[in-house]
Amino acid sequence: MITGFLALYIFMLAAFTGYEIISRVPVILHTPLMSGSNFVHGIVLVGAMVALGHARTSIEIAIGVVAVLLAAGNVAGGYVVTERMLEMFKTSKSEKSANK
Amino acid sequence: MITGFLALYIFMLAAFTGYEIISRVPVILHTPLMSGSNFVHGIVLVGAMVALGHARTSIEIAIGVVAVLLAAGNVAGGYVVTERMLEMFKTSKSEKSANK
Amino acid sequence: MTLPSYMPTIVDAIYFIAAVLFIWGLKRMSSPRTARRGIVWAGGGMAAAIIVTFFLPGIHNLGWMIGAIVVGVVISWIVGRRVPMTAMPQMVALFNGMGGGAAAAIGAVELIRFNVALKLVTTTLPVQPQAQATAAGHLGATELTLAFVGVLIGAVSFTGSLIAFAKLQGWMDRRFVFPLQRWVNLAIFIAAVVCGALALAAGIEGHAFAWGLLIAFFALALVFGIAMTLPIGGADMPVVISMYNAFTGLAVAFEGFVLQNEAMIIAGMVVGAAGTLLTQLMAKAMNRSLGNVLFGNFGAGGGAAQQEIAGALKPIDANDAAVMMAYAERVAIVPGYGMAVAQAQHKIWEFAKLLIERGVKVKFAIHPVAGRMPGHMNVLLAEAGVPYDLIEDMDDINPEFPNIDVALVIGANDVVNPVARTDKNSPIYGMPILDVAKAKNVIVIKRGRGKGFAGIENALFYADNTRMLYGDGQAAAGELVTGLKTLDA
Amino acid sequence: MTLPSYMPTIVDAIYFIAAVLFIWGLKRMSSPRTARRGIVWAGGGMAAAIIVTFFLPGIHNLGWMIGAIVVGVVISWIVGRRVPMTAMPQMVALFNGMGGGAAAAIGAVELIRFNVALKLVTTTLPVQPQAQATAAGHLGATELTLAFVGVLIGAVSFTGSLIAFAKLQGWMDRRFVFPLQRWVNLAIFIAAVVCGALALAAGIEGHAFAWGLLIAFFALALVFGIAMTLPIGGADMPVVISMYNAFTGLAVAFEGFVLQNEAMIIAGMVVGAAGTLLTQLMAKAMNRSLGNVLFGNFGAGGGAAQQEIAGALKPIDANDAAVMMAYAERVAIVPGYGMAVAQAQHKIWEFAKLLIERGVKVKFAIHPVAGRMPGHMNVLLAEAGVPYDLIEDMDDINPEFPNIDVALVIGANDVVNPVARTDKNSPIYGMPILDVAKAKNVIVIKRGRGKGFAGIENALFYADNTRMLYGDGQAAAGELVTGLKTLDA
Ligand SMILES: NC(=O)c1ccc[n+]([C@@H]2O[C@H](COP(=O)([O-])OP(=O)(O)OC[C@H]3O[C@@H](n4cnc5c(N)ncnc54)[C@H](OP(=O)(O)O)[C@@H]3O)[C@@H](O)[C@H]2O)c1
Ligand SMILES: NC(=O)c1ccc[n+]([C@@H]2O[C@H](COP(=O)([O-])OP(=O)(O)OC[C@H]3O[C@@H](n4cnc5c(N)ncnc54)[C@H](OP(=O)(O)O)[C@@H]3O)[C@@H](O)[C@H]2O)c1
Repeated sequence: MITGFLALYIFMLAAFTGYEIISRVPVILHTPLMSGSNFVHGIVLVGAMVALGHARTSIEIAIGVVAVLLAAGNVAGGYVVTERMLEMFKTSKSEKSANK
Repeated sequence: MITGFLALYIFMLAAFTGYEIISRVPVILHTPLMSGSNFVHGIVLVGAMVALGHARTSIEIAIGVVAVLLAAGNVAGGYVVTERMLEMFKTSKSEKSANK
Repeated sequence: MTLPSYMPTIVDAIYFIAAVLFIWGLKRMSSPRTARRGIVWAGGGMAAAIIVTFFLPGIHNLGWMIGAIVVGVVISWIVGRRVPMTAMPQMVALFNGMGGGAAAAIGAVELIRFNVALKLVTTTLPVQPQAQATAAGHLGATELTLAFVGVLIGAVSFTGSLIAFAKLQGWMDRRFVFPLQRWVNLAIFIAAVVCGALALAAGIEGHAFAWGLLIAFFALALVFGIAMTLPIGGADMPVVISMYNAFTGLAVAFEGFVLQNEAMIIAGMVVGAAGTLLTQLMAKAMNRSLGNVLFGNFGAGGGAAQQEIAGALKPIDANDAAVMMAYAERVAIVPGYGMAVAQAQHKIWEFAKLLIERGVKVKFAIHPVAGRMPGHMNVLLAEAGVPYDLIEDMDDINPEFPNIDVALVIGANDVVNPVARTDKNSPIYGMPILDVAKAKNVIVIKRGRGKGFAGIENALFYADNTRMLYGDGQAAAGELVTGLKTLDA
Repeated sequence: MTLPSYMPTIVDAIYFIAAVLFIWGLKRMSSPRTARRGIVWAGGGMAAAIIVTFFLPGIHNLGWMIGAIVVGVVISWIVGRRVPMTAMPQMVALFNGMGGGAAAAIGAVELIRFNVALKLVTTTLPVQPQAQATAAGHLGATELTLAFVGVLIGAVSFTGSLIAFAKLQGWMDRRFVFPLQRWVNLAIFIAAVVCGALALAAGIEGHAFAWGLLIAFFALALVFGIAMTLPIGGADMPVVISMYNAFTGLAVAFEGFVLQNEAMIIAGMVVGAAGTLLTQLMAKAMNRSLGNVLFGNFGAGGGAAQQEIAGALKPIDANDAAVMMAYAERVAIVPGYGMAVAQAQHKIWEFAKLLIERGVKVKFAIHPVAGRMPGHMNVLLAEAGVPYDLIEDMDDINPEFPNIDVALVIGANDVVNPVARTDKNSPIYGMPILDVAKAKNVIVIKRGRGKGFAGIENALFYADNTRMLYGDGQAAAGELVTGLKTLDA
């Protein structure tokens, strides 16, 4: 059971971690990184599955299905888009060394 | 109550935080930083106080007193030493601008 | 299906590993060298976390669940694969909005269940003790508060991101502005908070929420997201999307707390913090404050108040332009959104290589917000194989322009518009620009008299030392290549 | 004393704030500009955390507690204030060892209490239910395991740090080496682990530990710390201290888990990770691997196998040396441990300023491990007021030495010893050095034929272009100043 203070500690440490990850990132990677963190919050799919999995009334099920649908879109789309962008950076690297 | 997995999460996040803090520190600050983190683990004094505070038998009290004594030394010494070292860096900075 | 009793521990362990992989992956994503691996690792963690969730005890509605996942994944995957690179920013907005909507929906389910359970408890207590135990039982004051806050920001992120998507996609050409707009928005926000707070107070006291208040709260939160985003211009959208990204992260973290799911808490919070910082960095790269982006009504049209530009557009043909550059000592190539549209980067690099062979010193000058996303030009030039050391940042190349013989502008407009320096009434006033105007000669490739993103005239095109090379970016670059080759032949 | 019921919440809140301040403070400590503020913030958090601990419910033995705190704080404070800057590394070792000892002692108290409580339960159950509730009740398998591990590494850190202290303080001049030492150490370690594991297994099964096993475990852990540190040479001590620092952090985190104290867990874990990384960085700065430091028997004397050095020491007097530098174009000043001992940094800076006034180009060349702690020279020169831009790192200045007319070495020895490049049998073989030998002329200030830390001869002193300026560092620098001034008069 995560209670108040424990949650605060976890919030604080995770926030610090996120902050540290981003500081000192070059402008060139801003968009891929935004897209990557967009993918990471796709973990909401797990929560949506739990919400739908425990839903009983039909209104709960309806909203739960919407949640799962949206979250699944977030995960899949976030991954594909990020991967496509980063792929190009990889190309650049190998081509670069080839060109030099 | 901090149970297994929660503890793991906290360990993991705290370790990541510590790692991030230290990476990219210039050699010149290695010693002050070592001393500073030495001070930070002086928080063990709080644990020593709890251990002594709940001690009942005389052997517990004896070891508890030792714990508090050592921990108090860690805190106070760590602070003083770190502060003295960092003070010199401060001097350098102001003198530096004066010299320029 | 009965599951072994150690299953929840295994699920927790996988969640833990996933959280570690997310952090690890994001960290690697912050350097181009390791980025690709990073997303693959994070993706592995995500897949594992999703799969084990099916094995949690007491999961029902499996049919619905699998159906929704398959539909969501397949559609997004196809859209994400097919969409052109130029449309990436709106794709990020779309997927981010979906995440925010999911977080809000989770919160809604939990709140509704709380309500239903309480009603059942007070009216027909002994009938459904189980529902009461699973829901009403575990939502204390902290959980309820975070559930409400999560719904609010998740919903704002949802509708806000959809508007951002529509704008970048070109479905909503105009910003939607009216007098007193800020006050209206503020009123919507306050109304949402009040409805939510009243319902929350009831919940904390142990009563069911009034359904009306709850529904009003949901609706107002959704409306606020729309209202807040409508007046913001498309040029500012990347910053806004990044902000909504942070919002979604926070909403996920808060709903994760409600569900007592550590992986959601940590992943959400990491994204929340990372997104907040990224938003600030992006705003800084565009020389704006976040407040200015949100409330500044940037790019408010305002063509009326702008200064008139004197002079005429002087065309040049591709052969003359090629000769000019062939005999120059230093050439700077300034790409913009038009190069992305025309996919001209390969031809331009071919041209640049020919120049370099002739001994011309060629540099690429990149403005941080050229194109439609930060780093857009770098991505494209990297794709074409331009080595990094030929690419110069704005700050590095600006002092060099007076020594440059020919600046070749291809599809850039706003980022080289000197009006940003001179005209206080211009919507881009204050944005740092590339000092192309100071080069000895300027050649501009564009299709016609089309305006840039900010929709304003560009004094550079009318300058004495500027020549216009009309045509589609790729075609024009091709003509330049041909021009150079005939010169050698 | 009855405390209000909300007290524990307030204590928890203060602990939380303290943890935030620690992280914040450490972060600021990683840049010289913000470092001072960082330690002050962390100190504030620490003070608050200590004070509120008195207000936890059920705290007894207040007299003992306050007494021990006062004694510990006062002694450490005075020692820490008085000690000369050159003795800083051993002070860090000492205070770190105290922290490790405290963590081990906490673990010992918990384990003993668990034992006593269990004994009470099994033999005289109804007599002391309270003791049982507070101790035996809450130590599950995870807690017990971490308690044991914490005691082990805390104890190793305790005695190991004390040995490191004694060595650096000069109380133990010789390394203590004997045949098969590694195997003996390994045996001690295994014995400690086995005793601990046996006791632990009993505890997890719900039996009391055998007192004998428990005591043997404590004793062996303490002995292992000593045995492990004895064979390590003093030159490697900073690395070892950093490692023990990480150990203490981990021990604190584990005992914090046993006590369910989040602030201890987080602070300990942060230090554990930070210390681990710092240890690696330090070892890298000395061009060693951590394994090599711990088991490499570095500086093992070995004078026998070393090559003989040909040539003679050629003295110079201070006036001649001053004249030489006055008419030089470029001078590099290379300080070492001797400058720290002599506190000569102020005089040297005075001399350097006089040279600069005459138009000589002066640089300070700093080796990363000159002195007795990383960054030692930077600290001293900063204290004297030398501006940063005159100070050059080894990597930057090494290629410049052939262009330097006079290299003035003051109290440096090992860090300029060319033997590190040439003699495979030398204990410092492989350490990167300052290329002083390549300068056109070298002047070395030292008191006599004293050896450096590694205890070996230095071929540089016998080189044709080297002159020895004998004397205490401060006195010699003073004579150089006088020499320059008479030149001008
Ligand atoms: N990077 C970001 O993060 C970001 C995000 C959103 C918005 N923005 C904004 O976008 C703008 C970027 O400036 P920019 O200079 O790169 O672009 P721009 O100002 O939008 O100008 C693009 C120019 O390219 C020309 N063009 C379009 N298609 C072409 C083609 N196929 N071939 C040749 N030329 C073509 C257009 O003129 P014709 O129609 O006459 O050809 C237009 O003038 C800034 O205002 C920035 O604030 C940036
Ligand atoms: N920086 C670190 O982290 C660290 C930590 C521990 C060990 N170490 C080791 O310490 C060594 C550092 O090298 P180093 O070149 O700085 O110092 P060093 O090799 O220890 O040599 C110091 C020299 O200074 C002279 N000296 C001593 N007192 C003096 C005084 N009052 N006036 C003038 N000269 C005096 C001594 O010769 P006389 O007796 O003839 O005067 C001695 O040769 C390296 O081996 C390094 O690995 C470094």
